[in-house]
Amino acid sequence: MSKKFVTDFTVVENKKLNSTNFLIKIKSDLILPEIKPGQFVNVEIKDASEIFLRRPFSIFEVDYKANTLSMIIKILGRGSKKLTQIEAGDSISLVYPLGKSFTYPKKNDRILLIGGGSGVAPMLFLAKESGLPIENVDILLGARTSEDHVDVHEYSNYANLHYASEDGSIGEKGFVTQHSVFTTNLKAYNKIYACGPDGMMRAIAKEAKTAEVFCEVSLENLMACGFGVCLCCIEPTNQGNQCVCTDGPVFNINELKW
Amino acid sequence: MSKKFVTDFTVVENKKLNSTNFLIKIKSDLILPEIKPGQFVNVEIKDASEIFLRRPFSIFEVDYKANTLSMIIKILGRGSKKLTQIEAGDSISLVYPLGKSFTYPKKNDRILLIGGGSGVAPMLFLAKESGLPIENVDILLGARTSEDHVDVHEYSNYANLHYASEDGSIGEKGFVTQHSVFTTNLKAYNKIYACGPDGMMRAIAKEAKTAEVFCEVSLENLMACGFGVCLCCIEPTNQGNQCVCTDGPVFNINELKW
Amino acid sequence: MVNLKVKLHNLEFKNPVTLASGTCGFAREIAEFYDPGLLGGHFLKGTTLKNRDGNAYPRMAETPSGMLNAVGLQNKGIDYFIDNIYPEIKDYDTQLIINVNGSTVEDYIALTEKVNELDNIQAIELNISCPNVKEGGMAFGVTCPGAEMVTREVRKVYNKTMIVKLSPNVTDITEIAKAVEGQGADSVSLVNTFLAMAIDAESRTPKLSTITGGLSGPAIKPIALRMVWQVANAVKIPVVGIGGIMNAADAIEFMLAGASVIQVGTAIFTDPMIPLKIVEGIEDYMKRHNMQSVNEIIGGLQL
Amino acid sequence: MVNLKVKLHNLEFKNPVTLASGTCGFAREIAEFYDPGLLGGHFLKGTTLKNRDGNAYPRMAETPSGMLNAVGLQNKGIDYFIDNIYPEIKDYDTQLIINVNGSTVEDYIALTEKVNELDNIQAIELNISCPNVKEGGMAFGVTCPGAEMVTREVRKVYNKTMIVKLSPNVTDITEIAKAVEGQGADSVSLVNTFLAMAIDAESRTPKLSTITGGLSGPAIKPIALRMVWQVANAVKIPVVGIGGIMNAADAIEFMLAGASVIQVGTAIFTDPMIPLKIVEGIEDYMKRHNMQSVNEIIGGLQL
Ligand SMILES: Cc1cc2nc3c(=O)[nH]c(=O)nc-3n(C[C@H](O)[C@H](O)[C@H](O)COP(=O)(O)OP(=O)(O)OC[C@H]3O[C@@H](n4cnc5c(N)ncnc54)[C@H](O)[C@@H]3O)c2cc1C
Ligand SMILES: Cc1cc2nc3c(=O)[nH]c(=O)nc-3n(C[C@H](O)[C@H](O)[C@H](O)COP(=O)(O)OP(=O)(O)OC[C@H]3O[C@@H](n4cnc5c(N)ncnc54)[C@H](O)[C@@H]3O)c2cc1C
Ligand SMILES: Cc1cc2nc3c(=O)[nH]c(=O)nc-3n(C[C@H](O)[C@H](O)[C@H](O)COP(=O)(O)O)c2cc1C
Ligand SMILES: Cc1cc2nc3c(=O)[nH]c(=O)nc-3n(C[C@H](O)[C@H](O)[C@H](O)COP(=O)(O)O)c2cc1C
Ligand code: FES
Ligand code: FES
Repeated sequence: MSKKFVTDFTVVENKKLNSTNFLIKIKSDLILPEIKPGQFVNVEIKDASEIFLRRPFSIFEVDYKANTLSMIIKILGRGSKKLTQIEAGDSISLVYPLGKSFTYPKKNDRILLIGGGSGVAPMLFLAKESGLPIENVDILLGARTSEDHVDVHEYSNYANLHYASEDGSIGEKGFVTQHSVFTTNLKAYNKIYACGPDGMMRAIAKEAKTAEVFCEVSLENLMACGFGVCLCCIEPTNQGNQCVCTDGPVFNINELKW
Repeated sequence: MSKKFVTDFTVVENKKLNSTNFLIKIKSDLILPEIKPGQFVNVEIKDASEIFLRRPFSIFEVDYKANTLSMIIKILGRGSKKLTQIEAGDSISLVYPLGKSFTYPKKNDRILLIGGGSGVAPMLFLAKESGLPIENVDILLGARTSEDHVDVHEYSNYANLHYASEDGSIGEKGFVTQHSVFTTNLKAYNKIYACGPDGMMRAIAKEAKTAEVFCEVSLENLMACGFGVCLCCIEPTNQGNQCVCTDGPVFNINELKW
Repeated sequence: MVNLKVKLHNLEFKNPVTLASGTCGFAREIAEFYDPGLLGGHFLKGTTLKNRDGNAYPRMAETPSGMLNAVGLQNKGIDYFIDNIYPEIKDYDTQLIINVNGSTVEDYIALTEKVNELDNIQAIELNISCPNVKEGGMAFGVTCPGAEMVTREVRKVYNKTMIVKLSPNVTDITEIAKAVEGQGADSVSLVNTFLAMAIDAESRTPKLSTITGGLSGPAIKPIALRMVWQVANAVKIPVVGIGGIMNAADAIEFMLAGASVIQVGTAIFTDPMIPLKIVEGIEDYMKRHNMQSVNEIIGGLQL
Repeated sequence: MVNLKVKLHNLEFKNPVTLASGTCGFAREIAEFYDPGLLGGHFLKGTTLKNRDGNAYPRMAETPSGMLNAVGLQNKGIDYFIDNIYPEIKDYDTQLIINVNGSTVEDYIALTEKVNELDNIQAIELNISCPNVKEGGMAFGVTCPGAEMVTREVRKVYNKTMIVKLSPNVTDITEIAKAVEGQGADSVSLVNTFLAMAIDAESRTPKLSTITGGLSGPAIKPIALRMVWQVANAVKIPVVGIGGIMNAADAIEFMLAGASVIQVGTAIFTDPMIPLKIVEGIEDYMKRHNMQSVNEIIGGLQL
């Protein structure tokens, strides 16, 4: 049993990263529980006439001293749009921490982290938390164009950064699975972690399976509750239908019926 | 047939008058149609998760040169509360102008205007528009306490101001119908106009009937559409059930089944 | 140019967007905002044989994403309509459909016979589903025999387009739809309002004078959409979709589910311009999806 | 101190606030937020005789003031419950009510017989109203003979408190309520979800894998409230009120309409703390209205 909370946070900062992505940092008056990469929060969208349910977002950064945590929000529809209009000082209600984290790498592991779209958040969090020397950590970020790319140069302290974009406007041209760090020698990695759109996850999983490399992906199935009671977010696995919100969102690809 | 519009206005000013009343001034890019005292607007309450319908408010002031109009909003429930949080620059949608105005006084008429609570708005508008010399216009404003009173000293240019409050904290103590201008010589007035809570309207109507003075009251029945199609806002009259939004909101008391 | 024309039996609409009975008055009230001819049609306020005062105030209550009404068919009667309203509206360049309501089958017949004389009214909507009147209305609409009887008898005296308006307050709406189809209805429109209730907790009293009333608005949309889809799959006659339509996407959903024409009801209280925005939105959708005729949307749900 | 205790047949609840089946898991998930013993009871996730995978993804869609679900009774079966879940939850200081679901009457009987052995489960809720399973569920709940049969047969093997959960997808819910009362039900709970549908206009596909699903949340509240009021006036057994309850005022409205106990369902997805706030809100209401016992609210609507 993992303790969960419904807590009002205060927005510290809402920073526009590019045309569709925002970094929202929020602060609690209460001491934060331990939070690990891959876990998420379920956010109430206030004052929005057509929105009924909360919206789930991955945790991007945690600062236990300042009692803050951050999310990277990409505008997809009405809820995410409304959320990105939030201002410093506003109150925001979270149900958290939710879900299971990625399996941490072992000492000396070489790991590849792949983030697509809003999937960058947990990957950067994991890179920071991995505790591995920078040369053991490759991070590959994919986006449509340089415009969609979240600038994360400060993460060059934790990982080697690689970029892929569909139009070639930043990094190598093409999908992440076409990028040289991915195509050259996948077997060189002990572990692959990925978060992003469904199609990307499946493509990565396929290659990782072929290469027989340990691979965990984080899924973004539609959710109603986020804490395991509604059974709406299910994903077929070897153990039957499992809840992405409590059994996931991180799954080992060998567990999935892909 | 009277032409009606659905128009987006921009908030020019939202001024807190006292603990529960706000004066909201809004501006249109389009030329305003003619608007008369007693007419009202139906306002969309944006970004409020539990509000579905518009809310009707009387028009308080019109400035045809500046293309602005104003309302006095009293916080009653969720919609009025939300509305009073609006800020200068915000957009606000109006369906307007709605309803029929008061019958204008004749030259040389002596008139008594009585406003209770948020009913002050159309009374002040009418005082200004009446075109009568100040000595012919008495205006009597009633409220619970001085705290609830809307300060309208600038209207001393148009009318003699009188106050009644339930606790005596401003003007005479008691209801408006207990105030000396009301009890002394009602017959001295050619016309009485009133706007306010139902109970107050009925008490005024009763005395006006006895004194056989012309009297119009403005009603605030619950509305869905505001333009005569839903038939929800009805009031029983000598002509059967009439719509407060189109046949009113102003009614001659002799028409009402009170 | 995309083609927005649709047909209901042999009634042609210039576009599939119409207004629901009881929410657009007699189209005159809409004319105060814009030309009623911009819309496919107007289903006029429910009319009865004799003048009706309707129910006592209060008649409405706001609810989550919707509202209750208990108007109870207030209207001045068919003769008043014919003498005083029809002459004023008859030349609007749009379909005017009269919505008739009876307490007995004889009422429906008498009303229909009078409507028959009105050249510019080419269709009738039989309301057998009003939840707000004691005398009849919904009583006919919630059983097959009741619905069949009204439909059969009116059909005998009416040769123009006859649309029967169905109640959602039933176990299986397809049974009622099939029953009225069997008796010669040219089309069915659905849904009317859901019987519902609101209470003021503080005063411990019902919010409506009639205790219960009819729920409309977006709250009911998912149920109405399901019913339209079921009925469109159960009958061969065209279906008019109604229930909580607020925008073009909603209208298109009803058409994908099988509605040939849609009615906008409560939405108009929140913004009288919505029907025009829906016409534009459908045009825009058709362009984006490379459709020539609006008929390509109707029943186009992919399973 | 106000007294919040209520009874349903001979089942005592410390307060009238319980959680609805399928929205509170097996109470363990609530225990991750707060002590389940703070609430009157927990109606556990619908359980069947055998393991069920439920329906395919996607299973939910957000709608105006509500949501659709098409879970389809995913659960690991009664034996798994007895062996693995019951031992963990049985000592929660609250009423645990099991929600049983069958495709046949035999299923219901077999399930009930197993539940009989569980000392800390003093009541059963017979779900004859799930709109999301092909095999049965709602099929029993929408006709009087079907509802009667299940109730009668289960009654024969069950002596503790038997609550029958009714479907709102019927013409007259009081008929079904009276039918199950006649066969020995100790209480009725209502409503389950409304059969409904959502479509994605852009992709022209249904939003649920099953096309239709069950509508819940505040959107349905006015209809559910009407049904609770009708049923409370039609039967003598106590009524459990369900449908879109989001706050204390909603809960009190259902109680004024005649519900002895209320279930909070979908609301918990928007905020797991809502049930506790409702308990507090009821207490506060009772103080403001000078009530000693919560029973003074029940059926207290003034007409
Ligand atoms: C565990 C988890 C972690 C997530 N982390 C992040 C994150 O860190 N940053 C981020 O930007 N987003 C993240 N998401 C996705 C985020 O929850 C959705 O973008 C958001 O809920 C969309 O809400 P909306 O109101 O903007 O879109 P809506 O208006 O509700 O929907 C717009 C369209 O997008 C589709 N859609 C909505 N949600 C999803 C979804 N989850 N998957 C696929 N399609 C969807 C809808 O069906 C609809 O067609 C995460 C999701 C999950 C489940
Ligand atoms: C023609 C007209 C002109 C008006 N002019 C003004 C004005 O100039 N200034 C102003 O402040 N208000 C005015 N009102 C009243 C105003 O419309 C209501 O106060 C407002 O709609 C309340 O909305 P709410 O969301 O705040 O209240 P809600 O949360 O909807 O309701 C709160 C409580 O108040 C009750 N209530 C709501 N509206 C009314 C009403 N109209 N009559 C009686 N009880 C009601 C509700 O039943 C409920 O119990 C006018 C109303 C009408 C019909
Ligand atoms: C205030 C009001 C009055 C109505 N009057 C009638 C009526 O006279 N005849 C009728 O057939 N339907 C009437 N209806 C039902 C509507 O035509 C429509 O079927 C229903 O409101 C559902 O659509 P909506 O959700 O778009 O409003 C009325 C609805 C409302 C809200
Ligand atoms: C996701 C979900 C799952 C449900 N599962 C069940 C179930 O297993 N058994 C049951 O009797 N009702 C089930 N229900 C119905 C609820 O118990 C309740 O009757 C309904 O949701 C209406 O209440 P609400 O509006 O408060 O949610 C479920 C509802 C939801 C939303
Ligand atoms: S979202 Fe409810 S169980 Fe996962
Ligand atoms: S509010 Fe609709 S007719 Fe007056």
